[in-house]
Parts: sequence; structure tokens; C-alpha cells
Amino acid sequence: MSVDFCGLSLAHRVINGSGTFDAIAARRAFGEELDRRFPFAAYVSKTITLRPREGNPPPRLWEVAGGLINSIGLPNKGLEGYLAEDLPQLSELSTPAEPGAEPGGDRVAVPLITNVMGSSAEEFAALVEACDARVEIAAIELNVSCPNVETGLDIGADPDQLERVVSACRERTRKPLIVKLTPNTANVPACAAGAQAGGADAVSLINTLRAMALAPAEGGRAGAARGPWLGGGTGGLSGPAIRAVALAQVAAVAARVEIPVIGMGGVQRAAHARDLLDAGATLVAVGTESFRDPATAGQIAREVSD
Amino acid sequence: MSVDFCGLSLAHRVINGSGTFDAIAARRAFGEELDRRFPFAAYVSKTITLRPREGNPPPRLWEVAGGLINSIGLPNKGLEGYLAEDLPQLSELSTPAEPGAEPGGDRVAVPLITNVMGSSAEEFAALVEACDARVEIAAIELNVSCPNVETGLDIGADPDQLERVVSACRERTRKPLIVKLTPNTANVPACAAGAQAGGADAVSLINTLRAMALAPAEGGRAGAARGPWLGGGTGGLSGPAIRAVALAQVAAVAARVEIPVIGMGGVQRAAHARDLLDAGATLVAVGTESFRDPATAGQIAREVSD
Amino acid sequence: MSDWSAAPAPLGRRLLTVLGMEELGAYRVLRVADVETPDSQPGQFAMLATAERWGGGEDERPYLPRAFSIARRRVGESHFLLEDVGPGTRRLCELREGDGLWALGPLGKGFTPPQGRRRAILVGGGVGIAPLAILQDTLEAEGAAPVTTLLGFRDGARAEGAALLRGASVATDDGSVGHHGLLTDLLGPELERDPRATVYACGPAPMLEAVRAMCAKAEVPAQLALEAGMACGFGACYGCAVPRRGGGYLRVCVDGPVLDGQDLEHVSEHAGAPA
Amino acid sequence: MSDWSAAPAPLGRRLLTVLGMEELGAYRVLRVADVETPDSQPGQFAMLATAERWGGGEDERPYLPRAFSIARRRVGESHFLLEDVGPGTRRLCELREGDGLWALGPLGKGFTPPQGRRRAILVGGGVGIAPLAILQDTLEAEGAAPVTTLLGFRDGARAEGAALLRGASVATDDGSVGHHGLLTDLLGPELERDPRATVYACGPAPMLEAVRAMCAKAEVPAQLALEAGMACGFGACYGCAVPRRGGGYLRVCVDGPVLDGQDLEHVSEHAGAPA
Ligand SMILES: Cc1cc2nc3c(=O)[nH]c(=O)nc-3n(C[C@H](O)[C@H](O)[C@H](O)COP(=O)(O)OP(=O)(O)OC[C@H]3O[C@@H](n4cnc5c(N)ncnc54)[C@H](O)[C@@H]3O)c2cc1C
Ligand SMILES: Cc1cc2nc3c(=O)[nH]c(=O)nc-3n(C[C@H](O)[C@H](O)[C@H](O)COP(=O)(O)OP(=O)(O)OC[C@H]3O[C@@H](n4cnc5c(N)ncnc54)[C@H](O)[C@@H]3O)c2cc1C
Ligand SMILES: Cc1cc2nc3c(=O)[nH]c(=O)nc-3n(C[C@H](O)[C@H](O)[C@H](O)COP(=O)(O)O)c2cc1C
Ligand SMILES: Cc1cc2nc3c(=O)[nH]c(=O)nc-3n(C[C@H](O)[C@H](O)[C@H](O)COP(=O)(O)O)c2cc1C
Ligand code: FES
Ligand code: FES
Repeated sequence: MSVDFCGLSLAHRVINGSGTFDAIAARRAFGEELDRRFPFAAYVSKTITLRPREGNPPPRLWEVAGGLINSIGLPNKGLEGYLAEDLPQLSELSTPAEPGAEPGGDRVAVPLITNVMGSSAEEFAALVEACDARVEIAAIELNVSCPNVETGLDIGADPDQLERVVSACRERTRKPLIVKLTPNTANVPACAAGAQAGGADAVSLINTLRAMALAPAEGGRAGAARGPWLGGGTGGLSGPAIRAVALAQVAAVAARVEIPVIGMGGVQRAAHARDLLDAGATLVAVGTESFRDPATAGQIAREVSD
Repeated sequence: MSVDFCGLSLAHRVINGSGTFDAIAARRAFGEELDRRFPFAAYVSKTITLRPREGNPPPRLWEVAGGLINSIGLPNKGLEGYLAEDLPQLSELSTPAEPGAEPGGDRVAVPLITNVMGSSAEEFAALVEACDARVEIAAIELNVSCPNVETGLDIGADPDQLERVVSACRERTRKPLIVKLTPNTANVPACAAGAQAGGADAVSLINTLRAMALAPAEGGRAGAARGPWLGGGTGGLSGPAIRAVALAQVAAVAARVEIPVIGMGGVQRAAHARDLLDAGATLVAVGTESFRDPATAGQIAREVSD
Repeated sequence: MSDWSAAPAPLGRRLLTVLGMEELGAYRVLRVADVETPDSQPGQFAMLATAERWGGGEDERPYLPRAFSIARRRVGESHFLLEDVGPGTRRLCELREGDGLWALGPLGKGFTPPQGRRRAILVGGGVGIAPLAILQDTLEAEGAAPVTTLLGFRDGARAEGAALLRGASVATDDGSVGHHGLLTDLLGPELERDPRATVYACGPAPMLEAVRAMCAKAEVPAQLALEAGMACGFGACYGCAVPRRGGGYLRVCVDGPVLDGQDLEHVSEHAGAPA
Repeated sequence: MSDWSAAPAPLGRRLLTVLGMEELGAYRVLRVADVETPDSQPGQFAMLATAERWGGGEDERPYLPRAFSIARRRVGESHFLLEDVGPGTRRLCELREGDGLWALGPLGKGFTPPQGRRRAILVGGGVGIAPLAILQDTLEAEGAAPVTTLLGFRDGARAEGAALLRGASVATDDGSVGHHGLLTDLLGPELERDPRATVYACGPAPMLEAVRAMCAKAEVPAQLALEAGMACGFGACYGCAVPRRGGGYLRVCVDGPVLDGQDLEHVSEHAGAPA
């Protein structure tokens, strides 16, 4: 009873949100059990950019009512480093064919979805072309929550601009192309339609909501008494606090486009995953909740599979 | 130590969010104590439309992690009914000059801010003109979170469209004009700038975030097993869950415009109000928290005043 | 008979101290020390929240306070009848002597006295019997005509709740106690016997709707205590709407919770007590 | 001396049972039953959250689990030293015997043994003494050269925490116990006396930075146990970054928490224990 997603056959409907699970680091922490019980049906890399990025200065995290604000700043080795160093370690992931089954039984491959971000259609196309050349990569996710250098707005915030970026990428690959929509815009379904028109095979949402925190008045960051707490100034809100916003956007997008939808945002339990599936999502991604328990996604997969 | 806001002199910096406090109904519940200890420095009416509206079918409320989703649907008597029946009952509100002081001492008037919504520039202008004619109304707030009949997008979601609507209203009144921005758009600061360019005297934010809930699988709304819970389909998220999003938008808007900003979104305690004031807001509005305790705003006013 | 007019509620929630929590079959009776509360009218309610640990339950709920009928007033005490149906009621049921309780109220429009010497028929279903307890107290204290009390429950454990009132005839869905069947089976004969009675009802929506219809047919005045999901309880949120007969909506918290059956086309599905 | 290699942590948090909670001056010692946990290396940590009521505190926090050094291992037990500095630690301090505790770990890279017969100097500030306790146990169990233990605290109540280790020299900011002044006043002479020592330090950022600088100057190897706000503890969120010497960042949870002083330009302000 495997699940088909854009031609990929998955063990179940639960994957990870980009940037919320580092399989290589997790292997260091959990050893081979990670490979034996890999919780996700597909593994999404964190966002990869053309050039290496060190990320934002700390602090990078702030906890709020039912949520987390992060300003990580997309640290990554850059395309070359990723392809050379990380890809070999991510190419042979697998998971029990029966969600939650004891290791040892049948296993199915965990396809690798590489998430990339560029600041222009050209950069995106270059990233996609490089990924297309690598057999280890099963699908490509475009993180279009990147500010356009001219307008300052997210590239993904404007349907027409988004369509252009996606078609430029579409020309460079026949691998499944997933567009990770930005939630910080007026008309998310229109953006999803733009992605579909540009040739996307699927859309994923929601990414984090723009949010911020001020340094605690009492002490906190020395000097900047009431400046922003986060080194990056503002950050992105994730977790339970955004769940109801995610459900609304996923339902609206699923109603608008024909291509499959990957729904995420505040999923903590099987009931939350079911809400997204019932709202029209084909797959569900777990992000922040994996921080609280890296086994959560596996548990949810088990529960939504029966 | 009264506070000046667009030429109005207020007892303190805390007002109510439109649609979250019905002074007439509250008077029925709390009697004259409401008038003696009126918690807000200015009173904002719920949204008034040209024609009467009954509002959305129930259920209208859904509680989520740290928040409330409402789909009330702007029930109101319509402009005529409001001016004829409600205005006389709202015209003479006052509150202790010293926030939290025992009634009996000096008092200052609580200016009435009437919040209006139209579906076109003409409707808005008509509403503003009618309010301009009434001395009981001290200021007018435009709720531009209303879907444009053609585009379906909120009128307030597009800076240029918003500027046109505001200038049309500006021509009809010299009373302070406040624009209640929509948070459900890509570039809220640009919308604030549009409002300022159109002649707004102030902006207020944030309104609720678009959100939804599905009927509980076990029972819930008969028939519509997994349909939307809310009678209105989707609703607006308010309360603690949106606090960090509100802070980010208020800070960005205050940095962008010269006119004063009314900040709101998830304010429950003085610390939350201070965050918004430190982020650049001139006034703070309390909404959902008043549902938990109608005295909260008064308490916050007391704490932020010393 | 006095007209049971209620004094307005204090502006702002008050911190009350829990005196006790007793089991009553499937229900709990919460007793709180409540000295300065103004007198309440039978049928009024309060918005309650625990002082500690309100929130942090399943999906971080409860967040908003919850509405509960004032079931009884004693010198310096208020009593509430609780049924655990979710995170808020669960948390309230965990309260123990000495704990703190936030209360806003009394709120809403309660019952009005029967006209003249009309007999009062109290019809309560499930936890909806709560406001009928204080109503029975008040009627008897004021020497009203003998009161008829009909209570319906899903099962035996719930039927133990009948002990909250005096001299009640009971019906249960599963027949474990009293009449095996619907409460309305008991109401029918009463209405025939005394068409000059006044009916006071509170309970699940289907029961209220049946009572409304029967009374309308028999032309007996019916005062129905409705329920609705509430955020505020004092008219601020417009969330507790129920359809008004002839169009539009009523706010259960300020126009009710007690409504005249004639003001309703029907009692809608969300307007009743937990079944 | 064995190289203290740690076994990997189980994938997924485990529900442990609280055996006890003892006061230790301003701190608390939490003991939990922990049988199948793989051996941990001194300096490793676990991500902890209470099984009940995690959330619902001020501003609905805590939400994420919190990181705590494993302070001690006994047969079938793990011990943690807690200081109440906010909603998460407050809630953990409320744990009582029999309560449930979620634990993920052991996590991170801990201390490594001193080279050859080098003497170990343990330098701990405030609640940062926790990982030094298990380090002292391990060194002594393996018959290392006599260990020197220097602990600094803000005040007398905190200084009682020194009882967690054996034979410690203590300094307090307010002079209420031991040397009146900074911990580094005690470290200086030790480094002069024995430049072939190895320093193991954990504590507030300013203290760690001072220790790092002194050791760098004296060319004494320094193993510094850092802290950082953490969301996951296993390398997933990239939230626990501290600047790496020569540019870029290290993740405290997987590259540390124990880092070689030479890998840091300086110990940044957020990278220490609560002062
Ligand atoms: C005027 C009045 C008087 C009342 N008197 C009493 C009384 O005396 N005794 C008593 O026990 N009860 C009484 N109630 C009912 C009581 O208020 C509810 O049972 C209580 O609010 C339930 O809260 P909960 O958190 O326990 O359950 P909830 O989880 O809130 O569930 C209760 C119902 O709300 C709906 N629901 C489920 N999830 C959500 C959600 N996330 N957001 C919104 N709605 C949801 C469902 O229909 C569910 O059946 C009264 C209600 C009113 C309006
Ligand atoms: C590897 C490691 C080992 C540790 N070992 C121990 C130990 O053995 N014993 C011990 O007591 N502690 C230890 N700590 C520290 C402990 O994890 C923190 O004290 C704890 O996380 C504080 O949580 P809190 O909710 O109690 O306080 P918080 O409210 O989280 O405040 C703690 C600090 O976090 C910041 N902060 C304040 N509000 C927020 C917010 N909303 N979001 C994000 N940050 C905020 C401030 O700088 C504040 O000083 C260790 C930390 C690490 C990383
Ligand atoms: C710490 C952190 C880092 C993230 N990094 C990325 C990223 O690199 N690329 C991306 O597309 N989304 C990133 N996200 C967004 C998540 O993939 C996901 O869309 C979002 O967190 C909502 O899901 P959740 O509420 O389950 O966490 C990140 C989220 C968090 C919390
Ligand atoms: C029940 C409810 C009704 C509301 N009605 C209106 C309204 O009529 N007009 C308006 O501009 N905003 C309305 N709002 C939005 C609030 O004014 C406020 O912008 C929002 O709730 C955020 O603040 P809060 O988190 O403090 O509630 C309403 C909010 C709620 C919860
Ligand atoms: S509950 Fe808010 S208006 Fe009735
Ligand atoms: S705490 Fe998440 S990467 Fe270190």
C-alpha cells in the first residue's frame, strides 16, 4: 500500500519540512537506528543556495505561545559542497515498507528531495540544472520565499513572477518539481496556480509566517535593550500557532490547483495530519514537532496509514 | 498626562479593537460600572456597513492553540440604524483621567471612533461622509479587509487601490481618518505607505489572519462530517497565536510611515503592549483578551502609564 | 411573586476560592466561596476559568473561559454542575478545595416567574438540569404553585444527577432508571393535564426543540435556556448567535440564555447542552 | 584511560519516571529512573520536558524541550541539576516522585580524557557545575591524577551547590562563602603552578571567556562546555550556533556542547549557563 507522489513511490504520506531535519547530523546523534527506522517517506534537504552561506548571527530562536520563531538564515555549504559532501550520505536512505514495522522486514527507498533557493530565475534554473544531473536526487523543491533583489518582495509572492521562475526551472529538468509557496502574500491560491501554469508538478505549503520578538527588557541581549532579539532582526513563525492558518491556505490551494499538494504547518499529531489530508493534501510534512521528538513523524505515519 | 492622538486627547494609550467590545451590550451586563470605569481611552465601534448585515450562520467560533478563529460576518444595523439607535448611546462615554483611579475624580471624554467598511471607494466615501456629519463621531476607521468585488482580493491588500480608496474618503472628512490594514498581504508597509499617501492620519494593525478549522471527525456539525466547522467556511485568527506576527508587522509599518500607528494582536498583558509601543506604536488595542476579562485593558492602561 | 430582577455583574472577572468538589454520578458539583456577588436570577450563568493551568491541555486548550449555569446560591456560596466533555470542563473538574477560580458574572437574562398562579413544569436534560435547580429553589422559596420536575438522562450514571433537584420524575434513554424513553413522553401528559402551566426547559438541542414544538402546539408558554459556544459571555464577540424567528440572530449571552420559545423558529443543533 | 566514547541516543524521546527531587541550596537535583539509556560521556546532555503540563505557563510556554547536562549516572538512574530561571525550568522543578519526564539523549559531544597524566582542573560557575560532577566521578573512577575543582557562585544559596562535587574550592561574588571574588582569581595560581594541566570548564559566558583567554595565554588545553538556546538538540534546527574561530558557526548541540577553546575566537554572550 505504497503512496504515489509525482511518480515516486513512497512508504507513507509523511515527510519532513525542509530545514527541520538534518539526516546527517541525526545519524551522528542516533546512529544506525536512524537508518533502520527512518521516520520520513521522502527526505527533503534544507535549502541549498548557489554559494555557501553561514547563516544569521545568534540568537536564532525565540519561543512564543504555541510556536517557535527562527532566523536561521539558510546556512548551507552551497551547491558544490552539498553535491560533493552531503549527497553521497543521503543517497541510500530507506524505511520499512510497512510504516512503523520492526526493521528487518521489507524496505522501500526514501527518495531525496533537494530544496533550492535562488534570488533570480537564472539562479533557480542553474540550481535545478545541477540537481537534474544527479541521479541521487529524486525531486527538486523550489523555496521561493526569497526576497527579489529589485522589489524586496518574496519571489513567490507574485503569481506572474513565480510562473516565470518555475517555467525557467521546468526547462532544465524532467524530475518532479515542487514549489514551496510563501504564506506571506495576499493570494496564495493564485500563486499556486502560477506555479502550476509554470509547469510545477506539486506545491508545498506553508512556510513560516513573518514574525519578530524584542529582546527581554530585563537584560536579554546586552546593549540592544529593546532591539530585536533575533540576530536576523525578524524571523519565521512555525509550530501549533500557525496550524489554523496552514489549514486554510492548504484547503484554498488544493481547491484551486490540480497538482498534488504537500501540506504542513503545526502538525503535532495524526489528527492534525488528517485535517490537512482531508483538506486536500496528498502528503503531509512535519517540521517543528520533530524538534520535540524526532520519532513523531513515524508515529503519525503509522496512525494515518491505518 | 493625557496622550495626543491625531489631535484627540486620550486618557491613556489603550483602546479596543473594532468588533471586540460592544459598549451597549456591556452596559446591559455590567451596568453603570462600565461607564464609571470605562477601560478604553477611545471606543472603536464594530464595523458598520451601508446596509444592515445579519452576519454568518453559526457556528462562528473555534478555539485553537493560543487563539480564537471567528467568522462573525460583520453583523450590524447598517449605517442608518447605527446613527439613529447606537450613536446616541455611545456619544457621552468618559473614563477617569488618571488610568485606574477610583471613579469620582477627574474624568476625560472617551472619543468615539466609528469603523466602517465598503466594497468600493464610493461606498467607503458615502460612509465617511455620513460619519463626518455627526459630531458624536470623533474619528473614522476604515476596515479595508473587505474583498474587492472584481478581484476578490482585500481592497487593503493592494497599495495603489488602497491609496485611491483613502483619498476618496479623505475628500469627505477632516476628522481623523484611520486605516485598519489587512495583515493578509505580501507587503503591509507598502500598504501603510499607500494609506498615508491617500491622506490617512493613522493606520491600525493587525486584523485577524485568515484561518480555518474542520468539523471534529467524531460528530461535530451533523452531516458535514469533515466540512468546515465555521458557518462562514473560513475565519480570522486572533489572540496570542498572532502576537509575534503582529509585532513584526507593526514594527515594519512604524518604520515605514510618519503617521501614528495603532498596534494590536494578541495583547494580553502590559508586557505585550510595551512590545508594540517599543516597536513604534502610539496606541495599543486590546481585542480577544477582553473576552477573557473585560477589565484587562484598564489594567494594562494602568501599568503602561507609569 | 417578585420579578427576579438581577443586579448587574461586576466589570471584570473575580478570583474565587474553591470550597469543594463533589461527585454526583457522571457529574461534579463545584462549590465556590462567593460573597460579594450580586444576587443572580435563576437561569443566569458565569464565565469560568481555573486560576492555574488554564491552557496547556490537548492542542494547548482551553484558552477562553467557559460558560456555566449558576446551579445554586447559598449564603456566600455559588454552586456549579459540571460535565467533563473537553479540555475546559476536564480542567475545571480537577479543581480541589482551596484552588482559585476566575469567574465573570452573573451574566445573561434568566427565567421570569410564571404568570399568576400558573404551575411551573421544569424540564431538564443531562447537565442542562443545572439552572433548573436554582429555579426550583426560587419557586419553592416564593411559595409558587407545586412545581413539576421532569428530568431526562442518557444513562444511570447521569441519572444520579437528578438528586440535584427535589421530587423529580426521571426518564433515561437506556431505561436504567425511571421511564425508558424520552423526556417528552413525560411532558405530553403534563401539558394535557394542565394547559395553563408554564414550561422551563434546559438540555440538549433535540430535547429543547421537541419541548418548544410541543409547547407551541399546546399554546403553553415555554422559557428555554439555550447554550452556544461563547467567547465572552457579555455581548462583545457576537459568537453565540442562534437564528431568531423571522430572520436574523439572537446573542445567547445577552438576549438569553433564556429565550421565549416563540422567539425561535426552531432550536438549532448547536444551541443545546452536551447530550 | 578509556576514551569515554558515547553510544548513540535512541531515536525518539523516552518517558522516564521521576525518583526524587532534592533541594541543593538555590538548585534542585532531579533523579529519574533510567535503565536502558546507553552510557553517556561526561559533558553530554539530554532534552527534557515534563509529561504533564508542558505548556500553559506564562505566555503559554514552555513549548520546546529544554537542554540539561547529565550531572550524574548511577545504576539505573540519571541525575540532573536544575536552576529555576524561567517557565521550563520552573515546571521541571515542580516534578515529584512518580511523575513522568520526557527525555531525548544522551546528546552531543562531551569531554575527552586529559592527555597522559595531565592533571584535570575543573572550573564551574553556577548551575554550570552540573557536567563537572559526572566528569569528576569518571576521572576519579579511572584513577586519574588528583583532580582540582574550582567552583564559583553568585551567592551563598547557590554556593550550596558545591556539595554536588567533592573537595571543591569555592568563590562567591558576594563573599558569603569561600574566596570573595572571581573564580578566575583561583584559576590563575593553579595554571602557574601546573602549566601541564588540562582545564574543563562550564558556566556563564563571561566566566567561560575569561577561562578560555587565560588558558590560551598559558597554553593550557581548555575543554569548554558551552550552552545555547536550543530547539532540537540533535542538529536539526541550526538554532544553537556559536561563532567559530576563523569564521562561520558551530552547532553547540552536535559540534559541542564541549568545544576546544582553540576553536573559539571568544565565548559569545549567549553561549553560557544562566549566571
Ligand atoms: C449559557 C450556558 C450555560 C452552560 N451551563 C453549563 C453547566 O451548567 N454545566 C456544564 O457542564 N456545561 C454547561 N454549559 C456548556 C459548557 O459551557 C461547555 O460544555 C464547555 O464550554 C465545553 O468546554 P470544553 O473545553 O470542556 O469542551 P470543548 O472542547 O470546547 O467541546 C465542547 C463542544 O464545543 C465544540 N468544540 C470542540 N472543539 C472545539 C474548539 N476547538 N473550538 C470551539 N468549539 C469546539 C464541539 O461542539 C464540542 O462538542 C453551558 C453553556 C452555556 C452557553
Ligand atoms: C547543553 C546545555 C546544557 C545545559 N545544562 C543545564 C543544567 O544542567 N542545568 C540547568 O539548570 N540548565 C542547563 N542549561 C540551561 C537550560 O537549558 C536553560 O536554563 C533552560 O532552557 C531555560 O528554559 P526556561 O524556560 O526555564 O527559561 P527561558 O524563559 O527559556 O529563559 C532562559 C533564557 O532564554 C532566553 N529567553 C527568554 N525568553 C525566551 C523565549 N521566549 N524564547 C527563547 N529564549 C528566551 C533568555 O536569554 C533567558 O535568559 C543547559 C543548556 C544547554 C544548551
Ligand atoms: C528552524 C527551521 C528552519 C527552516 N528552514 C527551512 C528551509 O531551509 N527551507 C524551507 O523551505 N523551509 C524551512 N523551514 C520551514 C519549514 O519547512 C516548514 O515550512 C514550517 O516550519 C512549517 O511547518 P511546522 O509548523 O511543522 O514547522 C524551516 C523551519 C524551521 C522551524
Ligand atoms: C470576534 C471578533 C470580531 C472582530 N470584528 C472586527 C470588526 O468588526 N472590524 C474590524 O476591523 N476588526 C474586527 N476584529 C479584529 C480585531 O479588531 C483585532 O484586529 C484582532 O482581533 C487582533 O487583535 P487581538 O488578537 O487582540 O484580538 C474582530 C476580532 C474578533 C476576535
Ligand atoms: S458570547 Fe460573545 S457575544 Fe455572546
Ligand atoms: S539545537 Fe537544533 S541544531 Fe542545535
